[in-house]
Amino acid sequence: MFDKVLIANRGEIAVRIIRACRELGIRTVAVFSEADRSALHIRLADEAYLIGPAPSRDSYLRMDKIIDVAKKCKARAIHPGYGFLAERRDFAQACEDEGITFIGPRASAIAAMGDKAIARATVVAAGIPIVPGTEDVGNLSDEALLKAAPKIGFPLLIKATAGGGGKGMREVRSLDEMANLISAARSEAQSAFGDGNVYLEKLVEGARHIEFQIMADMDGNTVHLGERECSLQRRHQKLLEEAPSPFIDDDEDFRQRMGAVAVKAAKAVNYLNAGTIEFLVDKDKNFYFLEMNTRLQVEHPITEEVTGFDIVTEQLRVARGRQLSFKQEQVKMQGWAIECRINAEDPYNNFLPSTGLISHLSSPKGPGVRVDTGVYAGFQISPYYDSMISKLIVRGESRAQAILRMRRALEEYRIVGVKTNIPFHQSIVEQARFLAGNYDTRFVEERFSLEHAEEGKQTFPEIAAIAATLVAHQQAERSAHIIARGKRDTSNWKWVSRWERMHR
Amino acid sequence: MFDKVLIANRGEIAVRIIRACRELGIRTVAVFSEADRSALHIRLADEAYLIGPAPSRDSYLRMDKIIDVAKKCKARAIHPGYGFLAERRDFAQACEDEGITFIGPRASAIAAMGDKAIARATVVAAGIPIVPGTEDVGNLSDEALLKAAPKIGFPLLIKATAGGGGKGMREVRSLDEMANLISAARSEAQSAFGDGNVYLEKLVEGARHIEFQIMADMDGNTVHLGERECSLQRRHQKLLEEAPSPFIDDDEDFRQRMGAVAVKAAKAVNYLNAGTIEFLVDKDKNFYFLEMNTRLQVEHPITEEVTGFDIVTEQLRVARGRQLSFKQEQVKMQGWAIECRINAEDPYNNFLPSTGLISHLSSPKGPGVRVDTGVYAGFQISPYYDSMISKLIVRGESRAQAILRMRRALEEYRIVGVKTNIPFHQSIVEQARFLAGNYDTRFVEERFSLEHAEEGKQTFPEIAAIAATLVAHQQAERSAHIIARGKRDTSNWKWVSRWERMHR
Amino acid sequence: MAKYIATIGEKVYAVEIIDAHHVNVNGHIYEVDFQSISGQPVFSLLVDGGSYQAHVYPGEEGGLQVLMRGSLYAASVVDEREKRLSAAGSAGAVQTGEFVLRAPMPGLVVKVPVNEGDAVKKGSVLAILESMKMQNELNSPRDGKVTRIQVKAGDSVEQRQTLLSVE
Amino acid sequence: MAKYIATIGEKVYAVEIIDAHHVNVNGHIYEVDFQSISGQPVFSLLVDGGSYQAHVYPGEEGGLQVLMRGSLYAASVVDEREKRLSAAGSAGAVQTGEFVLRAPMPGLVVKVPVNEGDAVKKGSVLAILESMKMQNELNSPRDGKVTRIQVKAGDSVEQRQTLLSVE
Repeated sequence: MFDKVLIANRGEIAVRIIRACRELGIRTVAVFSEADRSALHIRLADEAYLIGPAPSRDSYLRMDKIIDVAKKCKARAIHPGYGFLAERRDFAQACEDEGITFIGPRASAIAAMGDKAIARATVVAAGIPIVPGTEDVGNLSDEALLKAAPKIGFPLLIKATAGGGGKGMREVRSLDEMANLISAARSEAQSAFGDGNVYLEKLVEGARHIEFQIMADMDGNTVHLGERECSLQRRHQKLLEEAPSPFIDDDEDFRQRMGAVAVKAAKAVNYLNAGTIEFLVDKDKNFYFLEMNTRLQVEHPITEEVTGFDIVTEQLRVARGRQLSFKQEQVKMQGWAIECRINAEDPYNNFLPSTGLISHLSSPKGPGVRVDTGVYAGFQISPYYDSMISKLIVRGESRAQAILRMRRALEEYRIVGVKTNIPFHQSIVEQARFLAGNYDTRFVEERFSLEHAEEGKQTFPEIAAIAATLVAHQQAERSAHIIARGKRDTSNWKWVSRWERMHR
Repeated sequence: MFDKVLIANRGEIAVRIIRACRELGIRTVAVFSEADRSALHIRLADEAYLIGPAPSRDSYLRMDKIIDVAKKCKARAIHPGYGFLAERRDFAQACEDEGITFIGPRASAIAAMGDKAIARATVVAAGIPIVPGTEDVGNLSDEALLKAAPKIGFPLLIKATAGGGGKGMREVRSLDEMANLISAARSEAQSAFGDGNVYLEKLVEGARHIEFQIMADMDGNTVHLGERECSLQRRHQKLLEEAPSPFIDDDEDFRQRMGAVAVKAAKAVNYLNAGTIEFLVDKDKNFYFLEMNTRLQVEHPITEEVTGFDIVTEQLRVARGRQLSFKQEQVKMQGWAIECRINAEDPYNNFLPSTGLISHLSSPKGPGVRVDTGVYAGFQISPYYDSMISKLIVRGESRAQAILRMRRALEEYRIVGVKTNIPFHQSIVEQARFLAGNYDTRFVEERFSLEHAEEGKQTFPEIAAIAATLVAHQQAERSAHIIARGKRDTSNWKWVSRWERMHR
Repeated sequence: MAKYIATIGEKVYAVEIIDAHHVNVNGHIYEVDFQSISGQPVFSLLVDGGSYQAHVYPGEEGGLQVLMRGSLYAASVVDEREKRLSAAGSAGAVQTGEFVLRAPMPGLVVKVPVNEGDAVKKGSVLAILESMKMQNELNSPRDGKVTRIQVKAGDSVEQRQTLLSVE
Repeated sequence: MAKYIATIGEKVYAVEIIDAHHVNVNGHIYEVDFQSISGQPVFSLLVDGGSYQAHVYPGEEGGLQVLMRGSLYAASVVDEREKRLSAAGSAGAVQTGEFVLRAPMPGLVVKVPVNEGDAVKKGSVLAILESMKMQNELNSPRDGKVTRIQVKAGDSVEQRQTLLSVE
């Protein structure tokens, strides 16, 4: 049984896994790229090794180097986190071949579910409803895709067979725009997962995205931990998730029916460890299998907060060959949890990614608030990786309390140095449709505009005018001051360096 | 019904109360002394007013000024927090006279329980066992105390009638040292509570300090939320608390018997809102009423974490005249919670208080971790107030998980600029006696030494030698550098100011 | 005693800094207390007791961005003392092509000291606009030739109204 | 190439900084990576892959305090290049009364350039001690008169062994 785990990832999820190991007395090994020497996961791990240059393909996607490190430092297990190598069957296989425990499903399950085309065939065989799309296996040529498209009908989605999280995904409204979109999707998939294969799927409009958390042990005990509502997306990127789903809410029968199907899908591939079954659900509560994410999910914490189970701890437990610590009937969702993904991007400028040094960071704290992050004051946000820098999770006795708590937590969150989407979330949690829990996967793109949202809000232009004027005044005074006193005066140093920070 | 609350306090508890109000849509008014302009409670409140100079007696203890502010800004309720005016019956009365809701018990209950001597008489009348001591009411002269002492017998405790939290408390082993200790206790009580009255109590040795959380509404519904183990103290100052108590653990019958007595004691003074009944418990599970804290307790969060109820929210609810949101039978303690009080003091130098600017602060985060604090990076710790700067609270499914989680959280906690007792806590949570839950109120003073504790630990002197040498080397290089480059070179500024910080 | 004109979107405020703790906004005097948090561009601002936290940083096209209570306010502040639009002013923005001078605030055109066809240098005064009892020189952001003057002394203009162009 | 002697409690380490990524500790070469966190006296230190976070700050009586994994290490670092004990050295501590010169590290007495009764000034060399191939001058912290010399050239001494006194 392993007592040292290598975490083949970075950022908040690497930190999350290190914490779980710490709490089990398992030693941790971090790997890092040249861009991440100062990253939090390096500081918190027991050991840390450089594996290559900043670009993922030269570091976090280098299976060979990562496995070499594991062998060198005698880490008998590897946790892949999400993204990077998490859904690469060849990586899971390579670990197995080296006698290293891959903390996740068997390579065969990744192969079956990781390749979305095979996955669809598999679950169809198990009698599970799916969204119409390309039935045949991966490796489809552009020609094959263009030929299949009209049969499926437009609008449709191009999706990465290896992928998830909206990467390598494109929406197609007509055949003539399709060729370009395919190549765009392929190259995005290639860089994200090292695999450019894509497939097609009919676009179910006005649908909700609801997923079920699965845990399975080596004895085949397979349970679900209830659902997560992930419909609040922008360009297929999840932004805010909640558990339970306000759409399912207290329809326990509906929940258990979907949960049973999710468990059935997992069992269809003899699933092991943590995974997620994603469903599309239409207004009439028809649901279709969308895909299975054969890994830990970004939004797993909201399930932890409402079920009380620690999913990562459970992953390690199961990987060590022990049984799940709970049975299906022990799983109850209590209270309500919401997660906001805090991204370094400018919500006022088309969500352009924002990079730079975080000069000041003050996280929300207090009751019912959890922050999972890999950044800190003084950390440089580089352009090489995902823009998600933090997950703000709140739990409350009710959905209403959770929303009120999220509002105060968002207002407390201060990040200086990079732009973030916090104001976007602050507007979302004020929206009537969100409060009513009445939103689908198109809500953000079709029904929400930050500008309009702000019109509704109570604003304080006069206060803003005073603040701006006082800052401008201060600047004027200071620049005068600089000229007056000159650089020799050491007493200038402190505020000058402060001033430099202010203008980063 | 009030919709704006003035918080007559500072620091983490003011922040805690502001957050609860936020989550209920209640507007908040902060008051502050000249030392606290930049304090977090000022930044988070909707309104903030200066009430006087730094010393408490000129600001946070000035009832008149605070009530003036409440009237001026039309705050129809005042939350006193803990300490300062929280247990001053005249303040509760003054609020009542002004038609301001005092968020706490009625003045009569504060009078009865706030004056420890009367309290003892009251609960004795209700048939509740107490620790032997001065039976007569407050206002005891030094002579009276010296006369009463021999009858009670030594060792005994001098305790402030108005007080709590070990302030104005002195332990007396013989009559001849008593006179000095009385005056010391009186002056400490005077400065802490504005009331120099003290009384005497027999010292029960080898005892545990276990307290029960009480909540009562205006209809007289009075329930307890289970116990907190507070035996881990140093000089009568609580340092670490846990819920449940490892001494009671799963003896549910014992818990309910003590809880019933606690409720009885509260009812004896027609109690309203949140309060805490403190008991001394000996090895044979005999328990004695010690005192009632007629206010919100510092360590209330651990009860929140195991019961799932938000005590401050409940306080506001009850103060608004509504019934408690739960009944006694709905109160269950699930899992385990531990709180470490993080104080700005030097554990390696006799716990001397440490003041200064917090130049860097990185709080523990992730699952099961809660931090309640009033400080942040850039905040100046002043010598005027309590040295507690933060409360680190963890919850786990079991005591073992909670302890492991506390260990990793303590290791994650980085505070630069002031010395803290974090290393002390790190040693405590490694102690065999602590792990066994086998400690009494004297454990820290009599059985624990930080130096010895560290001998036991795994240490890394060679790594420390490398770190120290590299820092010394860097300093040498840099000072050479400064001389070499001179002050005109602006590129020096950044690291020079950094350097200044290093030497704070 | 410093006087400024602050523009938030369409709203214009004459802000006079009376002393460290008092400002006059459009004739109304407020008691203010303004503190930087941790030496960062995050400020704690008390206005007549109201407590606000504002993150104030330079905008992409000049001016200042004020992020406060989940809303972003684009501000431009004009300094009266130096009788010019600060770099933050809207006039500073355009750098190439035809420069269209627009009124940064509603006001009265006091003088247009140039004629169509005049060659002007960067910084030359193109117009003087009186607003809230302050006269503000509007300068040319670059060298060029004046074209299409659309106002004359005595005209009152709305905010953003075109005054003239420089090619 | 800088050489130091670092003392942690009773333990003594000869630390040689070979280059930015290698140190030699008592003859064993380690690969190290040392980074300040956020420009603070908190450091991330990688030693042959082992990851440590250390908070390093000046001690009350000179020297450096290293707070790491919940333990505090009192360190004193002697710089070999400058041929003197740093203020951190144990010799620097005592300021008044009789000053007893003790060996800051185990080693060989190379020379005792003073005799009993000699008047010495602050900074005068009292003894030269060779340790781990480095010669270290031990200086007088103040003016005074040498008394009770207890060692001679060629003696090998233990750490903290008394060498001589200055009154």
